[in-house]
Amino acid sequence: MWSFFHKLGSPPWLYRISGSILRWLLPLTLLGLALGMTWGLFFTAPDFRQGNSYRIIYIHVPAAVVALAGYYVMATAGAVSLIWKMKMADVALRAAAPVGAALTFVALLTGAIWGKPTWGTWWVWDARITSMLILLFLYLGVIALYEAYDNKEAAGKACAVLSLVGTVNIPIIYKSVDWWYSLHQPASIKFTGPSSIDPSMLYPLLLLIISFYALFTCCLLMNMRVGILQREARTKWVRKLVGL
Amino acid sequence: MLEVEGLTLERGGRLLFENLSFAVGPGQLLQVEGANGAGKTSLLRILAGLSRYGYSGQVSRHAPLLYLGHHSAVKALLTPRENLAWHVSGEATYSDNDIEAALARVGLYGYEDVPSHALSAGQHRRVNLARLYLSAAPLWLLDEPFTAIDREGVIDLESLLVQHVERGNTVLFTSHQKLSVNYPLSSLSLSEGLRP
Amino acid sequence: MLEVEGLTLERGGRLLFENLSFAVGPGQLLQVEGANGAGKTSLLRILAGLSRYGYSGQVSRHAPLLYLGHHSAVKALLTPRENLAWHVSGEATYSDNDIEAALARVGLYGYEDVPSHALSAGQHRRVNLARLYLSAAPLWLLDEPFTAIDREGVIDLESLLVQHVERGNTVLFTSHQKLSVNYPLSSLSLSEGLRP
Amino acid sequence: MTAPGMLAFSGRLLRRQVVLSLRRPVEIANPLLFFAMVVALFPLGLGPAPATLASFAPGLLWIVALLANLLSADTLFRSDFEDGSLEQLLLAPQPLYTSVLSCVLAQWLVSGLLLALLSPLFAVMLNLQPEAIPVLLLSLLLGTAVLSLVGGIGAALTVGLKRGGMLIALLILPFYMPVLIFGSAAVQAVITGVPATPHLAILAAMLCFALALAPLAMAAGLRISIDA
Amino acid sequence: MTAPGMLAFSGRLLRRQVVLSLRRPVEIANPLLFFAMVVALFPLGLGPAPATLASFAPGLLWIVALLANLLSADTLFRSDFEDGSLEQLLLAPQPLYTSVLSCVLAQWLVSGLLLALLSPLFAVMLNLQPEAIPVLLLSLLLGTAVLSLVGGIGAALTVGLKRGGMLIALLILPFYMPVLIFGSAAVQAVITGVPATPHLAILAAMLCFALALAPLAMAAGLRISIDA
Amino acid sequence: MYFDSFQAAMAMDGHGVFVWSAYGISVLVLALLLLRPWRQERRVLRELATQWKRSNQPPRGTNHSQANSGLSREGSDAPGS
Ligand code: HEM
Ligand SMILES: Nc1ncnc2c1ncn2[C@@H]1O[C@H](COP(=O)(O)OP(=O)(O)OP(=O)(O)O)[C@@H](O)[C@H]1O
Ligand SMILES: Nc1ncnc2c1ncn2[C@@H]1O[C@H](COP(=O)(O)OP(=O)(O)OP(=O)(O)O)[C@@H](O)[C@H]1O
Ligand SMILES: [Mg+2]
Ligand SMILES: [Mg+2]
Repeated sequence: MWSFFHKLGSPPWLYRISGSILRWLLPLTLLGLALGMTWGLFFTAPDFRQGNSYRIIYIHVPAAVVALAGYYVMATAGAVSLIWKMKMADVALRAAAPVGAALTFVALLTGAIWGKPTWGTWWVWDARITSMLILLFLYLGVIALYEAYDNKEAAGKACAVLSLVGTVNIPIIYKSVDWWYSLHQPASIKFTGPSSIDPSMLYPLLLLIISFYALFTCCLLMNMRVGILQREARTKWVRKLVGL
Repeated sequence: MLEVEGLTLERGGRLLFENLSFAVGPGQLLQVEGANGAGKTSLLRILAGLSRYGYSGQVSRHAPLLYLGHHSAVKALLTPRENLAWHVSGEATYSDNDIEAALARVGLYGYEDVPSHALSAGQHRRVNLARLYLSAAPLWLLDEPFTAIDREGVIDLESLLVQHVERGNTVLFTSHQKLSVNYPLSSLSLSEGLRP
Repeated sequence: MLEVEGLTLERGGRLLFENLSFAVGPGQLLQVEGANGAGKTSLLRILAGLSRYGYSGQVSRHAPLLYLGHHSAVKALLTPRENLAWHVSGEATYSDNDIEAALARVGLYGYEDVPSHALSAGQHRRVNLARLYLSAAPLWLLDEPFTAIDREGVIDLESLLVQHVERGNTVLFTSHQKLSVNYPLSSLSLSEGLRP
Repeated sequence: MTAPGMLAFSGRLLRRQVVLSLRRPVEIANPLLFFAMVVALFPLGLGPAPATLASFAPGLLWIVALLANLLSADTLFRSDFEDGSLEQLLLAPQPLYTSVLSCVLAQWLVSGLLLALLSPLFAVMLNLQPEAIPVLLLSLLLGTAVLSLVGGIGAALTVGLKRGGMLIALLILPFYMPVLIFGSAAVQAVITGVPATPHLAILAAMLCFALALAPLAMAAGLRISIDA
Repeated sequence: MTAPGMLAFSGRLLRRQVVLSLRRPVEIANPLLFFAMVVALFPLGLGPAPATLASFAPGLLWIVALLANLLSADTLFRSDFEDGSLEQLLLAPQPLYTSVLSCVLAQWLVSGLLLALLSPLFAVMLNLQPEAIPVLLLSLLLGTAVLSLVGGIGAALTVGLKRGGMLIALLILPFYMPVLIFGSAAVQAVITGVPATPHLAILAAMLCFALALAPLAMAAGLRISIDA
Repeated sequence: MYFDSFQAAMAMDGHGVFVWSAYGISVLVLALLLLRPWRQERRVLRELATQWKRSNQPPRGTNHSQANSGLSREGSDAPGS
């Protein structure tokens, strides 16, 4: 266990292993995505209440689920970076932020597009929606903070602090917004519960959720490889890698 | 008092120093020299423990220190007296008498209660230098302490530094001026390594 | 070039100088001396026309001037090149070649496009000093131009000042350092009056 | 080498100021963010009912524009004063009138203009009537320019003071009031179906007046306060 | 001569910070003026119908308090950073936890506390029900303290940045939202006749939480951003 | 296959605009997400290779003469490059 942990901190090892993981994971991911989307778009029956617009669920829910999970990945990397001072954790944190932000954006966007035909409006101030918006701000904050620092090593630590503080906040935001909304006016629109989903609709959804997780991993690893190269640009192993 | 091992620093794509190792002990007066941009300030900030990222190497420090940087840490809205009495370095609590004596030593007698923004450039820096007369820290790290100080002021300050090291303390300072002191002066030149 | 008659200034309840009269003409290199707080900066600001209230006496100036004050007028967010190209003194419009040459003269070759906040203290001041290599103004008023500049830099700057006065211009500067130039240096000591 | 002419110098100054603002996005983004945030916070604080939000819109948008301007007024000459650039500007051979005018113009370009251009977005978010939007835009364009010029006078008079930051708000607020009143009245007029032209004409007249006189006051103020 | 203890040092720091604020009244008066202005301008911009004003009062007062706090958050460590005092504070032998806590406390005393104490005045101006005023006061007292603590984290993380001023708003706004929601909900509860205690209790819990954790984050942030 | 024709799949009973735009934009974003690091990695590797070939020695100076920066002229590693 500890030796694995130790290896994780080693840039050349991480660079090599990520390369071999990506070689099989990336094609699988793309395949899963293509398969799942085609299945969802063309081979399922429409929802009896929402008609064909419900097909957006196959993007919306995986994106939302992985975007939320991504924040915890990022915050964990932040904690590791602060506690064990592991430099590769900074790289992971920095690599996770844009992926999480993009997935959050996709969840928001598909949600808004879905809202128009089903609710008749692009936007409502619902608990889940508002907290998703705030999640986007949190991701953007981490990215902007990293970019604003000149000293990238310090930047990693600053982002670690910020993402840890954000972890505390996410449940608070969710609860508070939930309560706020129900206080001011009763929720007139409810999400359809997952239990109401027919199994034939559920399988492609599950496939896509898994594919989105895999996609997140792929992007994370690819971003990390860039980060490792930038950080280790002057070392011997990179020099050898470039062919000098 | 202070040991440095294998310190390497790169800033803005330039290697400032590589594998720098030295140690300073009690009674040593060390002048860090180097052209503008050689990395003197960067080095002092690392030694003080202010910079903690972006360099490699070991720094070990075994004594409380006093650091004076390029910025004077003098609040323009406070008077010299208040600046010393409420100083944020937390080193000690000085009595009002000590403060007055220290201000008088740096030539600010009569200016104790003038707001610091109404002081001349040199007087402003002198408020900060007054801390040296109050400090008991065994290790002083001074970044260009002679800036904007007039000739007599420089002489006073030189003798203060000598007095401090003669008591078995250590002073490490940067300056572009040549000191004229009656004391063995080591020097660390940032483009050539340590000269005894 | 510049005549001063019966200048009297009081600041913060202290008489800094009284009935000061002097004139500087072409080819004169004048060092204003005095302890910290003697009133050198105040005098230079009056001569430059920046202070216009609170003193009595006559100042007459017959030539365009270049004034460098304690503050370096270098914008931290602009690069050295931009700082010179867009300088607010409105003296002239410099070509990019001139700017590069001037920056190289002050040792900032390679730093033309680094944001100024990433420069060391001395490099920051050097950006401002580069203006001296670009300026054609016959009268220079320089307030402590040697601050934070290293030894070679001081020598360069000294020879630049001499070169300027040798061309029939006038330089009036303050400094606490003794200059070592091959040129007759007048000095105005603010506690003792003008010495030839 | 001769000194550049008045216009060339003003152009250079304008460019410098704009670049400086762009390098420090805070100064641009803050008023905008502020604007956006107020608009976003209102549903959170007041409840997300569209109808009440709409009735708020004209006054709210104008008040926020005014506050955003007030908050950035002090920064006009502050950093130039602190790093010595202002001294150099005062010593420049070019007339100070045009120099300060380009400083104000630069500030307006990255604050007032941007704010006005973005206001339709916020107006939509607050459910303002679509017919009122062009008038809102126009009134903000004219009005923020007046606000910037007036704010510049306050900034010039207080820039040299070590402890006078609050002063500027007190000095310029009385001059801001008429602008606010005519500005929000113009938008309100469209909503109630009255022509908005008279209000807009008054705003335009104010702008001409301010353009002619404010730079004079600013120049005088700077020369005095450099010596404070 | 020995270094003063943690508490003595914090007390001294608190005193210094408060005196500094008092010497520069801008920092105190600006948020207050801002508060006063928004409250005074709203009737101007919206037309003074008492009933509608009253219904908006809780949310409005809370939004303004939040904005006032947001605008002053950046100044917490800024001037100390610029003149080198912050370096000295970081080198002090006393724990940074208590030092930053007293900095925040000083800021809260001259902003949040003052704002809360003055809020009844503004509440009356907006026709808020008299019964709701004590709750407003209490919720502002608790809430602004949380806001100051959270704002301090943002200030600590961004103080060393040359071009990141806007950032602080982006960083801390997500953390401000829950406070706004519970704060205005507490006041609203009184108006609708529901007990406000749960909301206040949650605010108090948030405060305890922030008091325990925010100084840690601030201390870490300062140590990091001093060499940005 | 649920739909009878291509037209039906495009229209989706009137919801086609929403569904297709949602899928389209999402796929675009995901593609960018994957392409960006891929291209970045290649660029970084290329830059490192050319940079080192040009200087013909490791970019880190091994002698101290390179470290006196400040006043000396260093053509090779100007910060802009
Ligand atoms: C901008 C608007 C929207 C946002 C930000 C949003 C966000 C979210 C989030 C965060 C989840 C949670 C995933 C989880 O908790 O595991 C979710 C799930 C879901 N959303 Fe949305 N949503 C939006 C609009 C919509 C609309 C318009 C619909 C359909 C009418 C919808 C239907 C669903 C469904 C069915 C689920 C999965 C079931 C569940 O976990 O409750 N969403 N959405
Ligand atoms: N803004 C001010 N208000 C009141 N008095 C001032 C102000 N600035 C300076 N003084 C006082 O005027 C005197 C002269 O200041 P000045 O800055 O001219 O001195 P200087 O000779 O330039 O000193 P230095 O060598 O330290 O730069 C000092 O005694 C100072 O206390
Ligand atoms: N914030 C920064 N970001 C990037 N590079 C910096 C930064 N500050 C300084 N540098 C660079 O680091 C080098 C060393 O700077 P430092 O301030 O240590 O020099 P110094 O020896 O103290 O010079 P001086 O004699 O001018 O004070 C310089 O080349 C400078 O350009
Ligand atoms: Mg230095
Ligand atoms: Mg002076």
